[in-house]
Amino acid sequence: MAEIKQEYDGLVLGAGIAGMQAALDLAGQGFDVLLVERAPSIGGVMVGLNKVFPTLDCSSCICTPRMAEVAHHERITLLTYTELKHLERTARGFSVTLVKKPRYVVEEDCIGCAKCELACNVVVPHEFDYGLGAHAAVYIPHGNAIPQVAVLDPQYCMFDGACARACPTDCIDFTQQPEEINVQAGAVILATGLKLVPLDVKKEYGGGKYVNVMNPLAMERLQSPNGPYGHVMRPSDGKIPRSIAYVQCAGSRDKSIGVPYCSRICCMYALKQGIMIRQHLPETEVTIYHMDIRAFGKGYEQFYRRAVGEGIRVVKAKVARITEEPNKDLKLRVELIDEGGRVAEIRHDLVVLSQGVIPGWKPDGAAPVRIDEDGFFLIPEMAARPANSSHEGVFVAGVATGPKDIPDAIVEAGAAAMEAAMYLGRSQARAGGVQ
Amino acid sequence: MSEIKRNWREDLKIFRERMGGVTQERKDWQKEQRDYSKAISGVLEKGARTVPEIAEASGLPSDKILWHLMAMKKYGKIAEAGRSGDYFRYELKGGQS
Amino acid sequence: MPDNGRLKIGVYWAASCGGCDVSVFEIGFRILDLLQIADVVFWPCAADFKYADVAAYPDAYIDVCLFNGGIRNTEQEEVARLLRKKSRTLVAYGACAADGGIPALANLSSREALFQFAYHDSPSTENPGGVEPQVKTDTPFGQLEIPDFYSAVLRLKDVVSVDYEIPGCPPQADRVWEVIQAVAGGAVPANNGALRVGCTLKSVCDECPLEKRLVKITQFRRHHEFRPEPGWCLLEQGQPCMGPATRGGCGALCLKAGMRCEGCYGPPVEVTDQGTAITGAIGALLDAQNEKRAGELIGQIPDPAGTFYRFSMASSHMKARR
Amino acid sequence: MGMDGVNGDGAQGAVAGDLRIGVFVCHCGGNISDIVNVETVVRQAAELPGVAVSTGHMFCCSDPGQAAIEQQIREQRLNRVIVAACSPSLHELTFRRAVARAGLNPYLFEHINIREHVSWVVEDKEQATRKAFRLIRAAVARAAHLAPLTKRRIQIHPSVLVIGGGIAGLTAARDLAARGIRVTIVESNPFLGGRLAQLYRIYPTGQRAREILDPLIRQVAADPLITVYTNAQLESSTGVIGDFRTTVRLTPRGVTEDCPDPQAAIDSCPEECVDQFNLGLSKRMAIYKPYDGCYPDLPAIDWRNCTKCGACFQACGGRGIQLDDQPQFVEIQSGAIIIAVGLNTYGPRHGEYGYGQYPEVITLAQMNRLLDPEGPTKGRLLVNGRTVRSVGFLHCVGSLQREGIHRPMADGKLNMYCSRVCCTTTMHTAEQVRERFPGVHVYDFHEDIRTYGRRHESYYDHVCEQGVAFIRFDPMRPPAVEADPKGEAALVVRTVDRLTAGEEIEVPVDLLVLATGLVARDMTRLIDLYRCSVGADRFLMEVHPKLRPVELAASGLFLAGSVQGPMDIGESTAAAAAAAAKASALISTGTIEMDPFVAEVREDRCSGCRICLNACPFSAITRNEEFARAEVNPAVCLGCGTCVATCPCNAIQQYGFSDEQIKAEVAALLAEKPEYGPGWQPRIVAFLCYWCSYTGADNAGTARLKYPANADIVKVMCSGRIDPELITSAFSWGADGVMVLGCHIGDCHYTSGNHKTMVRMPLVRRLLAQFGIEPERFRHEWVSAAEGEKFSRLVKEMTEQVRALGPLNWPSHLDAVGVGHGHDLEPWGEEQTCQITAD
Repeated sequence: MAEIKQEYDGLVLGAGIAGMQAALDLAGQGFDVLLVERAPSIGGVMVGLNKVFPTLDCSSCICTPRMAEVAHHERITLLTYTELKHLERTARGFSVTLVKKPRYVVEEDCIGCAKCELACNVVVPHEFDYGLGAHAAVYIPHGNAIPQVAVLDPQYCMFDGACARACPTDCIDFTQQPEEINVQAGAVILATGLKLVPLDVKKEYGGGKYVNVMNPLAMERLQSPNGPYGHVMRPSDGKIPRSIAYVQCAGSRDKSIGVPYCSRICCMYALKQGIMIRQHLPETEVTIYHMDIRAFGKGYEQFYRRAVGEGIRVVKAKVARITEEPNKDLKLRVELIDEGGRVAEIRHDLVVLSQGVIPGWKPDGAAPVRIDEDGFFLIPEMAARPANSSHEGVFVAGVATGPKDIPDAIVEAGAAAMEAAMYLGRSQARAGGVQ
Repeated sequence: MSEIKRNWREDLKIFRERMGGVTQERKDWQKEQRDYSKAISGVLEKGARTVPEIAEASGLPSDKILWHLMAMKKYGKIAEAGRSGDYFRYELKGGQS
Repeated sequence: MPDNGRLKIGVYWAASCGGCDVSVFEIGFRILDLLQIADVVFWPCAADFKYADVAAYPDAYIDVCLFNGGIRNTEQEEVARLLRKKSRTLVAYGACAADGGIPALANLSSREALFQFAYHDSPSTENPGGVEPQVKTDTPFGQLEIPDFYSAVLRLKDVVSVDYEIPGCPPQADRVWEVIQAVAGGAVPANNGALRVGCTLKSVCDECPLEKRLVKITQFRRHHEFRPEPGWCLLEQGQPCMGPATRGGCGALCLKAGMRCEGCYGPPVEVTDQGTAITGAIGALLDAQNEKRAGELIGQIPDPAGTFYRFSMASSHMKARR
Repeated sequence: MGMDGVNGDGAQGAVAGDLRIGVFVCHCGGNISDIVNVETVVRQAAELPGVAVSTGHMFCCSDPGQAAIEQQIREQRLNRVIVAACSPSLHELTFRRAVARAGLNPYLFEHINIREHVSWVVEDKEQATRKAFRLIRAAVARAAHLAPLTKRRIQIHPSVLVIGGGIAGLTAARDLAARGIRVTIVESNPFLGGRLAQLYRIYPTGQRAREILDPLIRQVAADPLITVYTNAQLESSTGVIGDFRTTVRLTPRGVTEDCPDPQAAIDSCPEECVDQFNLGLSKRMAIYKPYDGCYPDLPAIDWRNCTKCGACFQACGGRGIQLDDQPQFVEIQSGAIIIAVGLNTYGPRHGEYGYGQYPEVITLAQMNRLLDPEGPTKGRLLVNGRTVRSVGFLHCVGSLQREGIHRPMADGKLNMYCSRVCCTTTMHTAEQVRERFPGVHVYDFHEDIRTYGRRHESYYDHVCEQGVAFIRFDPMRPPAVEADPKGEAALVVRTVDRLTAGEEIEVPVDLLVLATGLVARDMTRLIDLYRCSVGADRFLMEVHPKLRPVELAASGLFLAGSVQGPMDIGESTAAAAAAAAKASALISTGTIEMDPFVAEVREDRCSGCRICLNACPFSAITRNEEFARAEVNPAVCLGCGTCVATCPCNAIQQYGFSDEQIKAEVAALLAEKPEYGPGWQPRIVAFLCYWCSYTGADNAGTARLKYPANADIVKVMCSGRIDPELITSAFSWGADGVMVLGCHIGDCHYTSGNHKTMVRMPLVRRLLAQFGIEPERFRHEWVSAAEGEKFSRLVKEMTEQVRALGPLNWPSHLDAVGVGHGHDLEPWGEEQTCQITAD
């Protein structure tokens, strides 16, 4: 862990692609930035993706250089495994209270060798792989993690000391406690990212009980070359799926569960995952049941047509219900809209629910920003100042202001950094500082 | 790099107390892990098998077999050994099969 | 042999076509000026000298020996060694001596394959006994010995040290005259570095008048397959022109006549391997956005090694087929 | 712009005096030393030529470890340092800094990876130790050719040129000025505001467009740091990042501030012409203001329609009207340029869905003008003077075009893309129609409804609730429009409704609004001036859609707003602010520092063949026509080295990755005489690009994927740097196999460096085949940063393949051919044997 100063120009909360970009764009303008991430590694959702649409570049190939840039930037201080406790305006900017969670590993001493991980006798579901893979109770978050530093999960620890015995640098520290860190920041950027609509609200799709109904980010991990299985297989029994269904708008455009909006990225990732599946498993059928295909971005429509050309079946339909067969296959009751609403029952090996996107973090009083009725941060001037929150000096970027794809998140992060820079310039000018 | 020598054995005792010791939950989890890895190793000693084959031979649910198998694969105890239809086969590493 | 103070000149013809010998005459009437100051002491093609005559000369007797052709057999190597000993300055004259030249294209076939074709398979061969030449053959008149055939064509500098090299197939007359003048004027001492003379430090492109339009190659075509647009770079038009990867000095003669450069002056000064040099360049020139297209375009070059190493096989990294 | 030389004091060669190399081998607390016998390696390294110090350390990266290195540099007067430890991505910078602290040029340091690439992946300890030593030996050989380098520093002129005075350009300018940066806006029209001025209400806030635009323009106009040129067209441009010089042609406005009564001038004009601002729905004079409150608030003369009759001149008493002014030219110097020229709307062709044929067919943009209370109908829904009782909206006109259905555009291409904003605009407009004219029926003909953005879906929901009828047509059978034969309505739209199982329906409408798409402006000028590239959709192409969405390939050029593709207002302002952030970062640092690994042309060797111009992904190479040779602009070069591999004369070299260095490295890897026999180990040289494949190999290491020790990695920045000559060199020096691994096509850190690899390697393969080298000995693959598994598999396969083939042993082949190791015989002067003797 780097030396934490008392004061920073900017605090960026969330080190996913938007937060990293905002930090870089702010630091690039000469401001000192504290970048805070609650997970043990930076990189957010993006570093766990396989490929990105519509270019099909490798996600980690383009994300990891950016992570390294953040880590090596002389004006950016990185604080991982840390959460925001409280944030409030003072005369001098913002007074910030952070809580650094115990890693039980001394960050600056750990050399990332994973000897502790290999020595540990307990395996635990890996959050990075959405539970499909495992890690030891003490582990390096993942191969591309930054920092490459181990973290111990005390929930599963058997207290046999195997890790401490194996550690060549004596960096396992069982005495660590949550640590409160107080800093001052001139401006704040919230880039707190996304979560998916929990499966249990979609009772008609099994409510999370069916093992072969999976979330799209988990599918992303399955497709990744460094994923939990190394192949696309279904979690119930390791079968290579021969027919995969994507159910779109599963938790989006659905007023009944409080997510009336479009989640914006699901059409494209379903098409992308479909293309990747068909490339690796040409005999596997991919069917996307959708309401509208929203291929609106640059090169997206072309990508959509390519996907159809590669044999992905795109069916305008409503999926009323999913039921699980004894062999864990899934039966979909489908209303085929383009066939005049004919109802059919269709069997698939594996179903991916294009679960809606919801905010990854809610301030709940920790930060003085207002939330809009859709749950995302309220933006008073959405057209003119899309990165300004309801609170002066607090800026927002990425999916925290609504679902969006990577380019839009990066662009908005730049905008948030620019707004923060202007704000800092003004407040420094007011304070008589040199700017 | 700091040069403090830690007395981790002492620290571990205190840590263990603070975390509530080896609870039943922890024990159960370790038992499950041990049972599964034993069952999987037992079946694979006879040769490479698919997940449903291991599940059938061991009488354990195939989704959990898969999970523990993948954990064992990650830490180098199991290797993939080709395919059989729509399933991959797995074998013990180190020539035990 | 009295030293009359005149320049002693030798010319020899090894594994080559003889064009280089002729090219010496291309200096035209200037040859008369040359004979004013020089004596020819060895030139089997032009005057009757025996090897024994040369062997009888004192060492370093020949001031300048122009050696053309590569080394394909034992005789040529022996003569090379002899001439090295008897010459103050030994010049590898022409593409074959310098880089192997056309004969070294045979390096893409093994000695066995060459014999198989030449003595058995070629349509014009009538050899019912299946006889192949032997180094030593017993005849009623005694044992007959012919030179042994090497498994590859070597450059002159692969067997003896060389002072200078004049590349070209053949070297360009003006360049030859410049070298002769320099030698006659005493400006060219023995160099021992196989230094290339009679050429420029740049490539043929430097002398080529054809226009570059910075367009990518969309198709490779051979000369007989289309009519190139005059005045426009032939490489850009899809002919595998070797100009970019060929030492300049010829004045881009072929290109001025509408023919692609075949690379006879050998690799440019900083380059050892002419074929990989042009491969690197072609990599940047093809209009291919995907691997399939790249493969198709590359497939249109019929004989890459023969095209890219037409004159410099013996100088290439690989030198000969395995 | 000024730039410091790449080399401190022009020192290109070696450090004066003898080589004194320090080799430091890290144990990494057992991570390395448990597998690699560090003592052996240290002892062997000590005997290599030039090595003055060879030592091991438990943790080289620790403070004491670094201190030990610094101490040795000082005490032993080391002039090259090699650290063999973990991946350079983790600690190369750490050690470079340590070397610099000890007073040595930080680029006289070489980092080698014996953890991720050796100890974590090789099981056999002896093999691992040998491999570690090979890598160190190669680094020592390479180190001899290292030269002191300094980072490039480029000075940045502290101002920005913004091209385009619409919402994006204005936003970017305002933001930059707020950061104290001087900005010049160049707008080609006589008035600021761009397309936003023509919009009425905008989603998702429902605000009047001018509520956003007017205050922004006022702010920009009042800012002393911002200079605005209207009626200004780009003329020419020179320079690069840090110092662009753009010449702008200022078309005379015809009216100056001195004009006593501009309105009288307008009123006096006899020349009526089509009002472009109202999209042809009304007329205006040849001297005009587009709307009240425009900026500048001064009329302009439309020269295409002005007859110079002098009426306005007389109306103003001859003051302030200049009918014969000549264009002026100004040169604008700037450190960066933001391009924000926006886009156009698709103009339907005559007869397309009845457009131009029936006055009742209009575009969505025209509809917006009609709804504006200040518009041509003062906000009334009138067409041809008739009140409208029903309105149809037809989506995707000029977007989502399909082959065989739609006619291509002038350039022969179809507009395949989605125009992104039209669905929500249509919903928003339909909502306004339903609210303001409750008696009017609204029909919506669509293929898909793409209300993707925040709050967009609620417009869709609202109009559904408001009773708008939705009809889903089949894109392969688009609707047909004709005059209503029954005369009940103005028009009838015939289509098939997929929502009602393909029923054929006829919908009578009084007004049909075509939701026309958005198209790129003519970019020819920008392409000429700034070498921008455009995509198949004709919009400007960012350098990387994910990583660098607001930057162009050439450094210092940024994109703001819809010049890049369709965007709504909020997206445009966000993109503008993001571009401003990039420009601000550039300007505020004053100088930028870049890695010194740039390419440089040797003038005396360059033949000016221009092939390298094709190779550079960043247009960093230009040809100096006077001297007929190429020049690399070090300010633009990003150091991929693709040109180096391209130059057929080897006249280009790259600092840090010269042919000399790489060849020394390869030769040293192969220097050991192989042991043939049962224990024979194939020797494989693997050339890897740093960004993807090298990281992929690291990834294999962190995942502890075991593979044979036979592939020795040679790192280059981009696979485009891998000169085919390196491959033949490796074979001729004894490699049994060669691997070339780069980023997948599309992933290249340098945009297209690997495209060159993609062409070269198959050609190399063909050459090798002709020399009798089995295809299994040469492998070219794409390996991404995440594909550690693939990397290890490839090495395994390659090793097995080559082992099965047996040794290649080209040096012995050359001996057999009779040319030894391909070099000359003994130097001249020594005894030469000769069989021919004098009689």
